[in-house]
Amino acid sequence: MYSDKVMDHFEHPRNVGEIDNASGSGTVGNAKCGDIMKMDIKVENGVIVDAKFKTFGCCAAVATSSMATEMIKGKTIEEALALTNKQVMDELGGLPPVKIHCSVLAEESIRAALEDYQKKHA
Amino acid sequence: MYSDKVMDHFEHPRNVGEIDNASGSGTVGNAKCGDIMKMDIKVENGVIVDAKFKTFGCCAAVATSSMATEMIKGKTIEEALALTNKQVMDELGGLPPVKIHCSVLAEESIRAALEDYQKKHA
Amino acid sequence: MNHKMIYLDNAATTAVRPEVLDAMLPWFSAHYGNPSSIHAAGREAKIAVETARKQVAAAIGALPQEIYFTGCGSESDNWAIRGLADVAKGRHIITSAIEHHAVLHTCEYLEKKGYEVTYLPVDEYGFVSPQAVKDAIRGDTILITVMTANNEIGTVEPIAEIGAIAKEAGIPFHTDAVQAVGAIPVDVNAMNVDMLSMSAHKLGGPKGVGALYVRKGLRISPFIFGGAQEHNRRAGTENLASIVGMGKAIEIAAAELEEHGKRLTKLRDKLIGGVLKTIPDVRLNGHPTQRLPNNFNMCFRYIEGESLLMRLDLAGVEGSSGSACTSGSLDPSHVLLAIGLPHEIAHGSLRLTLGLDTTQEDIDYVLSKLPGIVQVLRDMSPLYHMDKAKENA
Amino acid sequence: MNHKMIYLDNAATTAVRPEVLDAMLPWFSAHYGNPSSIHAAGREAKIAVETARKQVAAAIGALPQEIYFTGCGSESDNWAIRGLADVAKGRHIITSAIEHHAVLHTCEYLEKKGYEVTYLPVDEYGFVSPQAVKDAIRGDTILITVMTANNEIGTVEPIAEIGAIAKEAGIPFHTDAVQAVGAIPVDVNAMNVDMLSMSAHKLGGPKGVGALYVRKGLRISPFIFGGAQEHNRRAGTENLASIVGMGKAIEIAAAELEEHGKRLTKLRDKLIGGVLKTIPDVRLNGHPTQRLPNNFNMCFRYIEGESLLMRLDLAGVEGSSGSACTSGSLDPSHVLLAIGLPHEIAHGSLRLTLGLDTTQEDIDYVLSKLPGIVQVLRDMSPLYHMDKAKENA
Ligand SMILES: Cc1ncc(COP(=O)(O)O)c(C=O)c1O
Ligand SMILES: Cc1ncc(COP(=O)(O)O)c(C=O)c1O
Repeated sequence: MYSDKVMDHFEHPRNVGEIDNASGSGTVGNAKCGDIMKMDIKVENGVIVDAKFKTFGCCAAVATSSMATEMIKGKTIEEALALTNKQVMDELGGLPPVKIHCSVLAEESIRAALEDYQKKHA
Repeated sequence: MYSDKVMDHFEHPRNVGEIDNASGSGTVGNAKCGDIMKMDIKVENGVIVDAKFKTFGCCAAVATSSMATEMIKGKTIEEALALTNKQVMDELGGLPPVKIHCSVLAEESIRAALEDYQKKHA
Repeated sequence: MNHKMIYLDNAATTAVRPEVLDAMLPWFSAHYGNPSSIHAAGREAKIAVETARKQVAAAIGALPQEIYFTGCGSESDNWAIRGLADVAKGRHIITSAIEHHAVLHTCEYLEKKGYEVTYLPVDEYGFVSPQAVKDAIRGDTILITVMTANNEIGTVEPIAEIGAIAKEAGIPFHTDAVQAVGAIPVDVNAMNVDMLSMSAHKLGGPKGVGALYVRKGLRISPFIFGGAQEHNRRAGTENLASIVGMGKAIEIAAAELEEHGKRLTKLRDKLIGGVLKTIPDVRLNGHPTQRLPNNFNMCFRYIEGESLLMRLDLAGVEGSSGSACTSGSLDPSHVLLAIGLPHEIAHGSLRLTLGLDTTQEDIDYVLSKLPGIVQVLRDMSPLYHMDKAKENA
Repeated sequence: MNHKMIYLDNAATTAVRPEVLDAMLPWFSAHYGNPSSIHAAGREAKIAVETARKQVAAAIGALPQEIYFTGCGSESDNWAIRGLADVAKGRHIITSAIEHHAVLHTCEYLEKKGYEVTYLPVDEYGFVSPQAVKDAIRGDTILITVMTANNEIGTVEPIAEIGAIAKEAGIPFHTDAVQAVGAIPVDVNAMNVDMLSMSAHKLGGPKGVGALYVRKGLRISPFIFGGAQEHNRRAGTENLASIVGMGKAIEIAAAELEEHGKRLTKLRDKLIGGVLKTIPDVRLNGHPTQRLPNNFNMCFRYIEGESLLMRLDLAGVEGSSGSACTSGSLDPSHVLLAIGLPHEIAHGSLRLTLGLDTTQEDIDYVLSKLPGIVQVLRDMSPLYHMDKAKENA
């Protein structure tokens, strides 16, 4: 059902945690639906130098969070804003159809963190 | 489904055939329903000394015909008239419920032959 | 018994092929996960079910997602007809007089619920006329259901032509292909069918598992409500081992179809020819060539089918009959009556259906025994006596 | 994987017991007659089916002729409810909010057809109140259907009391005993039930075969129309080998019920006790003692069930969860919501259901692994973080 890459990111999620004094931070989803993602980013000179997440959710939610943090590190704000959940899924080798909705949260949480950053630095 | 005794009478039916110059003779059932029995009897001094049958019908019909001929041989007219299909069935070790209607023909054909005899000798 | 039994009742059910049983065995006690479970055991079970779905789809030219596993061929028939009726707007159904009871009794049930059903007659060979189907179509016709091949007399119906008519009229077309799949070429697109019923135990698979093909886009109600199995359309924990067996059996049957069909056709024709040559007062039921490769069905005048069967059984040959007494009902086979046989002749029918392991020797054996058995029964029959007396008069 | 898998999902499905598989094996390829055929092969198949029918009847205190074999537990549920509704005069049905989907979705279907259904609430343990059943009865109530034991939280319902109420009111009473038969004592007369659903694969038998008990004299419509199988009430060639397996499995399960139940209860309580002792923020679902001997169901706050399951799976333990994500739906288990859990807690449920081969060591292993896995997931959870921050504030 899940690809090896999904399972790898689920079993060994990259960048779990929080960033003290994060440049931007966003939480999306809600516990009622069974998925919450919190994303912290650290931005230096317009580039995302660190990203950490916490996720309450299923295997697909954890893996996409993990993969998404990996993908945005080193990207500029503009590049990161252009990241889609489709790209994250592709990078994970795909997800079962019923799980696609879980992957949307990764894109949304990054956007939320970036917006938070932009608001603070506007 | 059938008792050993039914199978024995089916496989080796007793008294198949016809009696030349029978004292009485009766045919019951009809081909449309899948069962016809013809019974010939020879009566001497009020006693059935021989009985022969021909049957178009299933295993149960053949076996009850065969058994019935055996049972009436040596009986008086009155005794033979008192024979029921239940007795024939019991003597055969029973029949499956869906086959009971087939056994009725044996009793009926004996009655028909006896009535024929009585008519001729009335 | 001093010799092996010769099983010639393969239209009733077949043995599970050894390769099929081998394929099934791991899925009972070793790998027994519920395909709906998300753990490893569940996931491997799911893959096994999906593999079988592909095998079934491939055998009839369908897509895997158009195949739904069921509990038997009868369930497939019931589901197709009632599932469609449940969501359709009109109330008229067209079928034939020689369908299997799974179709006929379902139609009769729907009649009680207010539907109208046209039971098309068949000709002396058992053919449904495509033109008659066309003429029966009304504005409120919701479904046409005609079997691919008849289970008693083996007649293969002109399904592609009926399918084309249904398609042109825009009416969903179901076919009961329980006897056809694995026996003759079946392709849902070539045949223009929208639903098609199958059953594993007729083609070397296990009993208790069937499938319904439902063309993509056709909406029917679920038949069994419950869990989300079978894309939410047929609830119940998947019949894992049996589904695996059905996939394997249909795959093998499809691969061997041509070779196997040729071999059986030869044996069948030898059997029919042999009986026609050696036994008088017989009649072949069904069409001489447009019939299932393994189907022999003849009537033996003056004798009753069950007696014939039982005597054959005692001689080591297992077959079946359309006589009333074999079914425990009062009337002989509705199929034999539909092709115009009088009751008394229909009672004397014998069906022998050949299988994978039927040999030349088996056929020779039957041909050596049958004339004697028929004669014994005829000698015992008052009808034979009366008729022959008339002839000689 | 460096150790064997520990299968704790026996409520989803069980392995076929070796003795059961042995009993089934002859009926696939060696003895494969159609029980409706009258030849020798058919007759021996018929006897095998009737033997199994007696075994099933004996296990629940019924008469053999009150047992009808079906294709699965879901079919039994669908048939009981729709078969009764089809012939009954009224239009009101009483059921509970925690039934299996095979019952609930069938009731919902009937609602669309104009029936009215009362879904009785349950208390925090999942108990249906007999008094509530009584109060819900109306003049047009045609059926009461309440499950014997719940498949998720294991709660055993007061069926005998509900049965007595139904009997007094003269309303047919159906119970879904799919999880109960073979696990706890079940007797149709002591429980006053008129119909009872079973499924073989929950008790050491094969998947794809079930049975419905229908009390003598109770009239319901057939569900699958066709041949005259199962006293004319359930068509379809009998699922021979599986029926034999079901008979054997239920016979063994009934014989071992007490001993087996005691052993499992001990293990279950050890597991529940161990978790309560070592992991904070957990909740036992269902009643502490009025539950199936093999059922563990707990919620782990702050974490989501599928993640928990997958981590357990990686650690070699196979279980299930009522989280939305495990079912592919958006809502967590209707049962957990019905006992009053908020969504976010219901998402974090874990069900472990013990089986025949579950050992003390298996339980110890789970207890050794679970705390660490829960902690990893909690450390990853934003909810845990927020709540703990609040607590410390
Ligand atoms: C309580 C209950 N009822 C019905 C069913 C359905 O049984 P089956 O999967 O055999 O259709 C199940 C199991 O899935 C169950 O646990
Ligand atoms: C033409 C046809 N349709 C339907 C069926 C029913 O199949 P099953 O016995 O698997 O329910 C059969 C066989 O019995 C059949 O021959």
